[in-house]
Amino acid sequence: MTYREAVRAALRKALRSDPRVFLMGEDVGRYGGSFAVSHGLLDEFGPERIRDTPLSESVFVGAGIGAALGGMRPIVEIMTVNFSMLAMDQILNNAATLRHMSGGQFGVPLVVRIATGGGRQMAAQHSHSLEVWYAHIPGIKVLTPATVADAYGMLLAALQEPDPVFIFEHATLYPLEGEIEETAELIDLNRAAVRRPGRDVTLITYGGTLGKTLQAAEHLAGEAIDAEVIDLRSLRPLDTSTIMDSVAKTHRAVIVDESWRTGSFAAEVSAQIMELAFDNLDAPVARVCSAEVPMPYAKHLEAATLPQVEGIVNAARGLVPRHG
Amino acid sequence: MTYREAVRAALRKALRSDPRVFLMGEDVGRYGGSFAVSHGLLDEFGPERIRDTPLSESVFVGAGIGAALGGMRPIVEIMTVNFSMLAMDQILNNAATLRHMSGGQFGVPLVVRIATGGGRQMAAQHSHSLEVWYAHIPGIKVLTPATVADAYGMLLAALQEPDPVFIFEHATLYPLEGEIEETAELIDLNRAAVRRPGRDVTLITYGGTLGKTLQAAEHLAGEAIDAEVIDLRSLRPLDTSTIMDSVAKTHRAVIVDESWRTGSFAAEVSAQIMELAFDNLDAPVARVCSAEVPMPYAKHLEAATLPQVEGIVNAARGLVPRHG
Amino acid sequence: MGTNTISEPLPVDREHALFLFREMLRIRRFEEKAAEMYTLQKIHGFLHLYIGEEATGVGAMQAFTPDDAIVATYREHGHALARGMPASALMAEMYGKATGCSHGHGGSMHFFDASRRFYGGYAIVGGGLPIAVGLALADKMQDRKRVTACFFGDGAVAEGEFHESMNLAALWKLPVVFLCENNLYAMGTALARHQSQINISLKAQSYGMDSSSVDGMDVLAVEAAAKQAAAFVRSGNGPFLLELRTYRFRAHSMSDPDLYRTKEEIEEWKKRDPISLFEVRLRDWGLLAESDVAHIESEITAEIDSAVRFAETSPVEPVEDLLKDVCARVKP
Amino acid sequence: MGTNTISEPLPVDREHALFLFREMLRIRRFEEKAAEMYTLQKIHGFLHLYIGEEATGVGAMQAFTPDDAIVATYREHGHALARGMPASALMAEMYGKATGCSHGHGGSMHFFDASRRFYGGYAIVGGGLPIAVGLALADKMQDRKRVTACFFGDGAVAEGEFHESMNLAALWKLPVVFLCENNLYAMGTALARHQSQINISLKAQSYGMDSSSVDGMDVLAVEAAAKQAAAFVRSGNGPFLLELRTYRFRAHSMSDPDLYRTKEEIEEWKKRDPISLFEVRLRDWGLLAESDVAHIESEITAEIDSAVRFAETSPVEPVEDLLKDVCARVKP
Ligand SMILES: Cc1ncc(C[n+]2csc(CCOP(=O)(O)OP(=O)(O)O)c2C)c(N)n1
Ligand SMILES: Cc1ncc(C[n+]2csc(CCOP(=O)(O)OP(=O)(O)O)c2C)c(N)n1
Ligand SMILES: [Mg+2]
Ligand SMILES: [Mg+2]
Repeated sequence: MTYREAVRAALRKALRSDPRVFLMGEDVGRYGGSFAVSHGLLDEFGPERIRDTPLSESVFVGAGIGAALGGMRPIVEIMTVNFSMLAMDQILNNAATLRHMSGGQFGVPLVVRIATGGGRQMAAQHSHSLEVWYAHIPGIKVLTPATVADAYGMLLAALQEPDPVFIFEHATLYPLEGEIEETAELIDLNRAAVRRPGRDVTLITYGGTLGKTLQAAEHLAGEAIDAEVIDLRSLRPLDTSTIMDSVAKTHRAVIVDESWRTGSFAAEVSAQIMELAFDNLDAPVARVCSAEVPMPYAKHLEAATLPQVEGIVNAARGLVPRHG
Repeated sequence: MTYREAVRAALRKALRSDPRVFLMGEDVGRYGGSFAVSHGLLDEFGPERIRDTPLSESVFVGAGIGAALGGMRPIVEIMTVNFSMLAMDQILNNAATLRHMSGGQFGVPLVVRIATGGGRQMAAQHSHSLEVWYAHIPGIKVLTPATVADAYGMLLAALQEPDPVFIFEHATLYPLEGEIEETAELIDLNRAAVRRPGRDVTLITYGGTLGKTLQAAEHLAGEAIDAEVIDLRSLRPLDTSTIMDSVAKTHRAVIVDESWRTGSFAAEVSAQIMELAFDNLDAPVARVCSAEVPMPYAKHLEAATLPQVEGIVNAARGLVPRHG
Repeated sequence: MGTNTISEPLPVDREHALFLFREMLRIRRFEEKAAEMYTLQKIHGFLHLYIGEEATGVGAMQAFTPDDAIVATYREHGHALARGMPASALMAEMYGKATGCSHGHGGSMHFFDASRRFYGGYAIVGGGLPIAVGLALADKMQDRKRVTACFFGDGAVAEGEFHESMNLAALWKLPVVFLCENNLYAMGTALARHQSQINISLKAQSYGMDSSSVDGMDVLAVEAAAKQAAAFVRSGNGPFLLELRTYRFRAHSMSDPDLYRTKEEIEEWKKRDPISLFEVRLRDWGLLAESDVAHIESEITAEIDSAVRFAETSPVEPVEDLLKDVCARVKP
Repeated sequence: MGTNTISEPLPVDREHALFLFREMLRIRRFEEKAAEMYTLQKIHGFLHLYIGEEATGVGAMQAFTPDDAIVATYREHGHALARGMPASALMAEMYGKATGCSHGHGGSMHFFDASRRFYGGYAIVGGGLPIAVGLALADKMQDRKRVTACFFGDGAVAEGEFHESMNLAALWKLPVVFLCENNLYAMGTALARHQSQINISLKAQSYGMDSSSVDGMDVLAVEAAAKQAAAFVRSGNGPFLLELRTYRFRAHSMSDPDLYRTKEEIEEWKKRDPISLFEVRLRDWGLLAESDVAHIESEITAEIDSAVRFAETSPVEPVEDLLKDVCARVKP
């Protein structure tokens, strides 16, 4: 099954099992979803539960917050993270604050799915990775499923959370093939996953760059560099212990993050390694991020902007020689 | 003269010397500015150049972009950084991208002034520090004047920049007393400033926390810890050489930043020190940031949320014992 | 003696009349005390007084049942009191105490009360409207007959969130009563300087929504109009926009020098003080005696004094609990 | 033979008629080629075709002088061509070449041309409106007599940025001609499913703005209406909203399965193809001969073929220049 189908399967399961669940967003119904994720759901669940909204990001996200306050279990889809800027007021000032501002009287059990990332020549208004901005906000959870299993499991687990959960689906992952696990119990949203064990260097990433990072690890293996690959899975909360355990073993780390370098989530991970594992480090933690440019359309320029396998390999290589 | 008066003096000078300059925002005219910064300017320059706007952050920021494209030199005021979320689409998707997206044909010489920060019991929708989000965006400049001289000089220099400049004025600074320098040449926006030289530890900060950081340095001096204090002044571009020169001397650093810890600008500075000065470090770089909570109203809770002198002192102390 | 003669029935019975009068006066006195405590630095941050606008909140609130939801702005003391929230919890909130209606987390701008479906206290202008739309959507999807009352000011009408909320509520026929308290100013910006079309109720046409306007200084007129609007919405006709025409007697907030309007303008409006206007009519109708007023005043004074005592003597939330309400501790 | 007799003068002279016909046909053929090149994977990313809507862009553009400014959306091939941008620079842009009108940085959605005051190609729906308001503000403050033409779709009308832009432009009487190309769909969402009030020109009332609607399939009607609107705005009366009623014959973008409307509906509309409609009338009026059409077609084919050759043979921007245009290198 594909990542796209996995998200759809989770939506279908949630819609079938919980009458409070509904999906709302631009073209999720008749169009079938701009990435065809919700294709077919309108026929099965009808327009009351699969709601096509006008082009009004602020109100349909705000209405999701209000509907959650009102006892529903809304799932809001935002087509592309760049468009979420139009809803940022509702997200930062309402969704994230209501529980605390009300002294704990109200909660906002809202799930927002946002397509993110570059690599499809969509240029400067459709291609960015702003997960780090969301991860900065207290009061919400930020998930970045990078596998088919997580695309399925994380959405179902998110629907059990009492607070707003933002799920970032990297648009290049939708065709990804994989398996889902049909388990009764929910998956743990608070743990990072070691996708490849290794001894020499820790490669830390999330979302759309997991594939490139695993390829880099394979490549490094060919050079007798045994890389451990960590998929963060959740940016808020962040599972620091999995990171620190790995660094305690490898003594070096590279963080791969598609967002712009300055103020990237990679910076946060690097700072935490500095704070929690300084004495374990044999080399400075390195970052492989996107070049600081609005995403260019031209294929070769976009490729030069985004993190690539070669850059990851070089960054890791740059650390290991210091070793021993 | 106060920080408030310094900003006003710079506005007045710019309005007098350049007919293309105008000020636009909510209540900048008849009300006199929510922080009284523009008080009196309406009388001197009239409603054409001191423009009260409706409550419409997205259009008055976007109109600033358009007016800049059209040959004007707009200065847009956003009352509080939380409100700027409503204009984030125009800022990220238009202001920052137009030059690149157009292949260099268009530029946006726009200056946006934004009041930021906590400490006045304004609670969870008026008190945050989101400078780090702006610093993440390629294509713009981000300034954080922390002194009266910079409040004056940076605004005048910003008006000579060909690209969008965002100036963050920490609301607690407006009453600050100081001097401005009336020099012909513009001040350098790309350099950080060493506000206090020292040998033992580098305290790095910007904006509203400079005062607390200098107090902490005085306090540390009493304990025979000689702290160097760096005021970043500009977050984008970031003057890394001033930081690294200092760390090369002190071998330890504490970053003080009012934003929430996760994904703070402090994380970026820490990561860069890791990358550029790892071998010079005798201790892990420490961060003193705001607690991860929507700003509470109650005085004691707000105080507990924000960075304080004691916390800075403790963080610095925690590093120095490792020394020698 | 007035125009009414025994022959015509009065538009309101004595008990309800005194109730409305008392409610407005409670708000007035409560806020006068709040302003006093602000100058004594017992209250900090922003304090936006509702004085002059009491008839809109009190009149409108009569149209809503305990099952309905209320969404308000940072100028919500009147709405909170009219909704039945205890003055003590509000005063304690402004004191930043743990016994405040938001445990001291919100202050004057962010009152909340789950038990009374009072959903806050929104200080981003226009930011409450989408929330109200969502609450109404939840009710509609759950086939509940209740409605959501959404209060906001004339300044909010310029925000994109107003437009998006009006369109979606009308498009989906959601049970929202939009109550625009038009006090002619958005901070220091007069209506004609922030609206190209100053007739606010007319804007409902763009959304195919029904609307009306009413004199916000006449509590009985407001009550009648709000009840009509609520009935319309309750019977499934979709949302309604009610414009309440009023005026703010005090500055926008305690820090406003009030430079943008003349003393004369303010004095003119004070002649239409909603409380005095109503008092005169009640006396006129023989529903209110001198002694009634004195009695009500003393009861209100007692209530507010005890609210202040409560606030003064209440404990603050321990600093150890700073992060307690950021996220839920246990899953529901 | 048609209804016109020699006695009545024709509404358009031959030269201009052939010009309009050619302009529409150029756009049609250019986009058919673009679609072909997309399937051949010479063009990537999003490609939104304007086919069926040519009369709106071509007709409207006649109302604007080279001094005026144009703001468009991601569906802007037609506007760019009608504004006089060379087909070669547009094709090269979609090929991602350095010779493209945006140096390959923008692609199909982000065409720019400073020399023709073509300010882009905005792909955040509604995002271009505030820019147009600002351009008009700059003109007004500099006492220039020029106007700004702002094109957007029916879907954009639901966005808060539409509301804020309309209000500010009307409030400040700015020279903006708002041109809403209402093609009845926002992606897969029909007008009645995204607008509670489907009469778009009526919405101008909320802003005290003048407005009108016109048949967007009739190029002469569009031209006349746009010239009226532009004249109104040019003479200092403030902004104007013109609704152009049209229809998109192709899918929203190349990746749209077009599941949300019936083939019948599309076929019905194709009967009102703006190019065929106009061709019939021109023949009717004896302004267009078989040979003219063949001649025009061959000229257009030549132009487009050379545009493709240009795009194919143009160099790409060197990767070393990746950061060149993020910020200005030297201060102006
Ligand atoms: C989005 C946003 N912009 C600006 C402000 C600052 N501000 C607070 S109240 C206000 C005026 C609001 O006027 P109105 O909606 O008429 O309500 P009123 O204060 O008159 O009751 C402004 C500009 C804000 N809180 N939120
Ligand atoms: C703010 C925003 N939300 C969603 C989208 C995705 N999107 C692109 S075009 C479109 C439909 C726009 O419809 P309309 O304004 O009628 O223009 P048309 O495509 O019909 O020409 C949508 C939803 C977007 N680009 N921007
Ligand atoms: Mg008002
Ligand atoms: Mg459309």
